[in-house]
Amino acid sequence: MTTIDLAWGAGPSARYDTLAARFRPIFARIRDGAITRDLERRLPFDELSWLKESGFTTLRLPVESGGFGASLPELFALLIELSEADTNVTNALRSHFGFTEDVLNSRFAEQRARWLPRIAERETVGSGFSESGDAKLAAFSTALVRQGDHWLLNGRKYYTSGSLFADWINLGAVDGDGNPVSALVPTRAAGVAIVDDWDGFGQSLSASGTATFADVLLPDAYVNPSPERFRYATAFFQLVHLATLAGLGRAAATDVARLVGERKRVYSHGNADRIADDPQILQIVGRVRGAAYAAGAIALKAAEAVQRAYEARLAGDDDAETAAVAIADLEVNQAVTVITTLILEATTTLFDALGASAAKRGTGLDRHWRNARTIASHNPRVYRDRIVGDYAVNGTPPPGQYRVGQP
Amino acid sequence: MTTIDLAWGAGPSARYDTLAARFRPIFARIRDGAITRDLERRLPFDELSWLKESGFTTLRLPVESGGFGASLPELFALLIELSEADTNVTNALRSHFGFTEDVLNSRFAEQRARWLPRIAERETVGSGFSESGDAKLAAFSTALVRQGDHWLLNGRKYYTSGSLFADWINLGAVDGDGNPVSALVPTRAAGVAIVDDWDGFGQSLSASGTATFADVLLPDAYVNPSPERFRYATAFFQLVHLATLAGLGRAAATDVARLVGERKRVYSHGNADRIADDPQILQIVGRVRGAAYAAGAIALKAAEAVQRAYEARLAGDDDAETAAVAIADLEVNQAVTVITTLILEATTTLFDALGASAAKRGTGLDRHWRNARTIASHNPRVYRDRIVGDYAVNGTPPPGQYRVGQP
Amino acid sequence: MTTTATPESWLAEAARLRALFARDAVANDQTGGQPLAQLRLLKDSGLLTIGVPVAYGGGGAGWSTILRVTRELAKADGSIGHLYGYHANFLHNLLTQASEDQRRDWLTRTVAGNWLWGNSVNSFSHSLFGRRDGDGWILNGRRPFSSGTHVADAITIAWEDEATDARHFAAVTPDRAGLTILHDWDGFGQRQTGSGTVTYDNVRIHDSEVFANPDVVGTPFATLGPLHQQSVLLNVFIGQAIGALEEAKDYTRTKSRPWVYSGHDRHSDDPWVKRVYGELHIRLRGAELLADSALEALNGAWAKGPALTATERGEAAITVAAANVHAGEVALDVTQRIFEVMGARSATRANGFDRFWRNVRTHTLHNPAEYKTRNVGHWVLTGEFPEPGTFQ
Amino acid sequence: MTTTATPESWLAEAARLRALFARDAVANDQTGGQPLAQLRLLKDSGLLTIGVPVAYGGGGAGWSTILRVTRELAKADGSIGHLYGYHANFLHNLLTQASEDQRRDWLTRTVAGNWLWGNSVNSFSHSLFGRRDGDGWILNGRRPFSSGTHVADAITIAWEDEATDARHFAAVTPDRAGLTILHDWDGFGQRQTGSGTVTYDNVRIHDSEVFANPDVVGTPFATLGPLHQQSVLLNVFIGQAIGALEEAKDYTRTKSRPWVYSGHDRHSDDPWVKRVYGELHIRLRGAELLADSALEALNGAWAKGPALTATERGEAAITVAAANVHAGEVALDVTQRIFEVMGARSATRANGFDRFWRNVRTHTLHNPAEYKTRNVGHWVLTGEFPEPGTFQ
Repeated sequence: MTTIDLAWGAGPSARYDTLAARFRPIFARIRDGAITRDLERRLPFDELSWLKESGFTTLRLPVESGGFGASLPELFALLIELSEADTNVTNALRSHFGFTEDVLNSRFAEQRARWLPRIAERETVGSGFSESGDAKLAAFSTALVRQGDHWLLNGRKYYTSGSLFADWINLGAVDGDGNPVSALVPTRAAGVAIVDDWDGFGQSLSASGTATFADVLLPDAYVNPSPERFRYATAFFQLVHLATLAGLGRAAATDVARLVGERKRVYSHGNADRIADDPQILQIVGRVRGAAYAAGAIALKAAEAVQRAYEARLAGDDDAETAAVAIADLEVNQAVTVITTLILEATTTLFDALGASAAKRGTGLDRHWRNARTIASHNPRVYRDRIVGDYAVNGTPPPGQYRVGQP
Repeated sequence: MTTIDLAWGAGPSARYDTLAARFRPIFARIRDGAITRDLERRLPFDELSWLKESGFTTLRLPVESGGFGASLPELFALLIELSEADTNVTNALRSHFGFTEDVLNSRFAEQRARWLPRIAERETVGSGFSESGDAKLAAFSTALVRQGDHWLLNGRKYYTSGSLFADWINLGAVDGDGNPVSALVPTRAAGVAIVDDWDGFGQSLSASGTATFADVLLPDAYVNPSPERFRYATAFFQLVHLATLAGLGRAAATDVARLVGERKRVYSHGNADRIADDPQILQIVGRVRGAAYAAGAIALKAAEAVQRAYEARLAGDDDAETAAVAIADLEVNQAVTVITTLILEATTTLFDALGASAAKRGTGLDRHWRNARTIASHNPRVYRDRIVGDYAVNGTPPPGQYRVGQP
Repeated sequence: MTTTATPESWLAEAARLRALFARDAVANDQTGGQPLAQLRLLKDSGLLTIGVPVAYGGGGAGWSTILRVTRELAKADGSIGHLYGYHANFLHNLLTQASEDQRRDWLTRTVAGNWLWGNSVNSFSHSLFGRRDGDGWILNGRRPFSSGTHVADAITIAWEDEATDARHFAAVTPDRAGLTILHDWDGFGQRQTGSGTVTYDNVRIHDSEVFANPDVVGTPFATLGPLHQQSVLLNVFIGQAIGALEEAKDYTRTKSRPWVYSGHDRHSDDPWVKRVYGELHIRLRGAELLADSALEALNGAWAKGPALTATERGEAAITVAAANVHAGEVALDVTQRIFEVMGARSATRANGFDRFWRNVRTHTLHNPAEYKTRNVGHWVLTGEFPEPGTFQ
Repeated sequence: MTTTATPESWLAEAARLRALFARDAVANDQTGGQPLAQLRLLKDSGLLTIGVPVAYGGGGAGWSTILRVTRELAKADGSIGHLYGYHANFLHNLLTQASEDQRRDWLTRTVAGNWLWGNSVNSFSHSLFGRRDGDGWILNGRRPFSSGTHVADAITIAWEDEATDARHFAAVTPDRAGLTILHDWDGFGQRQTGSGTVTYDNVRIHDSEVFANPDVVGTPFATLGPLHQQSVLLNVFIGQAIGALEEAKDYTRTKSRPWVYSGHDRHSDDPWVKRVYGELHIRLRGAELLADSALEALNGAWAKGPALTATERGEAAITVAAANVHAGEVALDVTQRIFEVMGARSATRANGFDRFWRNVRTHTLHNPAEYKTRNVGHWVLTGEFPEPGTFQ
């Protein structure tokens, strides 16, 4: 079934369904185990390996580099579908896709030449920018210091999303002079230890644990030529969250529709003989579905703006790129409140169409809210609105672009 | 300024801005007078004539028929922009664009041959299907009876949106045998009288008044060969309302941002020296803007589904057409609640960013809510959700398609 | 004058007036201007003087009763509720701010003349200044949002000292030389409140006319005025919301047509229509109870007199602010959502149901809910009360 | 046992317990099962018997006091609030449905043993049937959602007559032969309520054990049980919401970090954070007042005794339904939105703040708010009260 058949709307390109067809059987398998994994707190190692094998992690690479040449709208549409199966998996790949953008955007030919093949060979990258949770702009205490012809890494990183599944950690640090520097660290290098101590009540299987680095030796080749990240990074990383919420909304809508259809118990004071015919119940189901539909439409519209920022980079006009990045940031920020509110409400109100047995852990229905709430907490609405308002009233561009560690 | 520059997102096609550039100066002129027209209750005759002259009413006609070959997403994107200028004008053209779809979809070559040139010559069509307001499925009391080689029309129609501006009224009636029949009636024919008695507190300038027909003579050529309308009519007419709301939201967002920027009075207990720097105020502005952005994105996504229904018709596969029409209906229905709720809230909460003088009639700010509320009342949310829920739970297709007078 | 001077009789009288005012509310909303017929009925009812203490010949009604009357009148007509409530706000200010002589003078004349009071004190405009001149002041400038001045028998005015920016209050009758009421209010709601501009061209005020009550200067008691004013607003919001829901209910029961696919012959049998009415009633009920709690808080603070402490004043301020914010929010929600359950044909000017939203939306702008909400949150987080001042 | 038997002392005792229960609430949510330590404290406090009439050795507390205790306990721990409230619901049912002999028997034993009652009466499952056998019944089948049976000293049970489908109630102790408590409750919220399955394998009930109170059969008074049960739920909702807001407030003040661009050193100085706390407080306050009004409505209806009219019962039912719906809605809103103002690091299992939403969401499912809202709207539109029955 395509997204068109399911009334979720068309994908972002004519070839989208052909591209998606390759991955949908995997998404379906991932979805089958989602409730059990959540209940048993089992990390999706197998699921990530299926995706790697399928080439999913190479989506954005040009065909000539061994990828699929997916546009950003195509990528985000696929992330919506993946999130419908399991939002944890999307989160685990967020940094990988971000690093891929770093490489695709890099001005340094040797950087592209070094990493595009590794990505093409299905190697993946986890995150290593957070040291203290919310305070993303804090100076790094992790040190990457030159020592002879190598570098020596020491420090600790939290919320290293996806790192347990990944071959590399893309990490921010300070060099011997206190300047920012970033590097790729092999997760299996001596001195690297990653523990799954991420304790979120949602997104608990995204392997966002703590990584410690004790005298890890890195060659020059692993150190990035610039600590700058791709310029639409803020918009990109936020949009991954929004796509995740949109997919989660579709899963919630599908679940509630199925469960209402399966309900047998009839309330003596209901409005119809069958619950599945009760207009009040159907209205709730419709509202949840409408929320999911809207979230997808908005996220994909914002994805077009991010694509324009990428294309502006390729075109090489710096002013146009600056403008396109700002607009991408604004469009994504404009999308945050509506999508977040819709999905948080949908994952709460869907229960109003169901009975007491919907509270059994085995149904896994609360995970939608827990996941949505956790994602939303990492992307707070009110501040996005303020940024948009400041632009609308004062013309102030969105803050904090291009800074290391920003997302 | 394009919609991209304004952070409303890209239009639906690569050529969209080129197409829109022709009409945007007219939209700007229409917008300039919108508050005054609303206050003085002055019908937009001039404004409609500017649009006719520009060819706006021929948008959907193929280039070879004298139009612009606009796709439905292009049409709806332009209707959003027009609605940002004045929602009344959009409403006045709703029936015209609907009739254009009738002609484009017609299986009867002579029908296409007869009306495409008239539309190309900038003739326009108003609505004549409602007889009793809400009860759209009531049997028509308007009679169109064969008399010799002519037809004789007698009856009365309410809510004839746009008819005062139009050359024709597209009207439903019953023939001598009580069967449904529809015809085009020249607004200037003897026996036709149209009064602007539409008394809505919003959309008051859409010329949705009462038309009476007393022994109006019509030739065969004005009677439609079938009373059936184009099959995606329900979705299409609803989507015009949604596009109108989306445009209205943009206007509201732009107004509130401008007025906050102009505010001089400072509250002693505000959060900043200037109101335009107060984060609480900026958050409200941002939220309004996010609502408008989301509404546009959702409406344009649903427009793609309507386009697919149209293309399925052209392709001639009846089953595929039936499926595409149902999906279009569902996607539009899924969009109704979110868009309506967002815009009703935005047009109410925008005032929280402003002071007491925002209540002066001269600012025209209340018209956004009055217009939105009136449109929303013609397109009630709860029933759309029920239709969607019935599909999601039971697989029930949307009801009441293709019936005369349905929209 | 009412003969049986009890809160119940006054409320019954207000209910009687409400029914009368409902007849012309739609027409009056459309014309704007002065509600002269309604004002005559209001005067005849005796309700204008119930708030004057018995010692000055009035009814001695408590604030909660006066504000319930305000709420009742506002159910039919937001402008009348507003005029009545602000009339009472004058009483409140006079009783707290004026000397005993001033109180006696104005209140006995108010009762004798059965006066309606307006005000010209808008605190934001900073556009009316006085300079000292002998044993008085010369005022020049203008005041916008001078509610009720278009029909008032007497007016509270306020100006800033051009030298010190200190604020002073006095009362005058509208025939005071140099004072001109422009009748220029043209809001999209509250259309008969006459909240227009008053201009002052060398208006002379004698020192004896300037309100001065040495007993309460600097006390928390002297800062109860804004709480009373906020209470007027919130009761107008609640009254309008109740009125809107009742008119909508009648319309739905008698005029709405069922949705074509609803499967019901009557619109009011549709479970979703019931559901919406249930939800609106429930929310409104919660807001009403919060409004009632604010009435008690205001009465309680007033009863303490000049002994009122800053903490007691602060607690009352939080309760009033909470009730005010909630009443405004719920009233906007109710006055907007009624259309959802009345159907397309309800949205006409002739029905005039939109006046409820327009009135509430206009009136809530006199009352920045955002900052009030923030103040409540500041108290939640810190235990600190808002600094007494305009709107808080 | 408490020595000073007043509502104030009971509420003070509940507040003391609340503080103790808060310490383990997160851990108990994670483990589920039986709150044995808390149950011991609850028994020691004497609060289990305050609802028993003085004549039977109890405290004679009114329903509003018992439900306020429920609310207080629920602030810390939704499961304990639930268990306590349903324990009181047993008292309510016994006092209305049972004969004087049955009341005396069970209530004196309850006081003597300081018992906690559970129930196995779920009315929807239609899965436990009794057949006549001599001077009694033989029960076979099962009951899901048998709250409190995992820790109860005695249990109210209900079955349908397999011949007539008539419903009968009785009380038993858990050692009754053939009765098995499966301990299989695994909800995502209210994790220690033990709302699992009880199976019945030829359980014998003597006719003398079947509740029968000829004085009230067929009266509106006999149908107050659902209103009490709905009141238990709504006070658990309100209690959980208050507890969530207070825990969130403490977290925001002590642990939250400011948004990077907020311009403030402390998160709690951010006007938007204040604004959200203000809004949540205001909404919760309205819901609390509505909940209080429902307590009064229930007390008032109860005070009428068997003389209670159908109209009086109906009016109480509408008030309770309104309070219940609103409490659930506001509690879901508060327990969800607190995260908005606590920040990303608050969303961990160790903090356990999500238990509030999970508890409220679980508990509101026992209580279809949609139909209750519809019932209120039906009354708004028609003046007709809901037919007495489960949930209404």
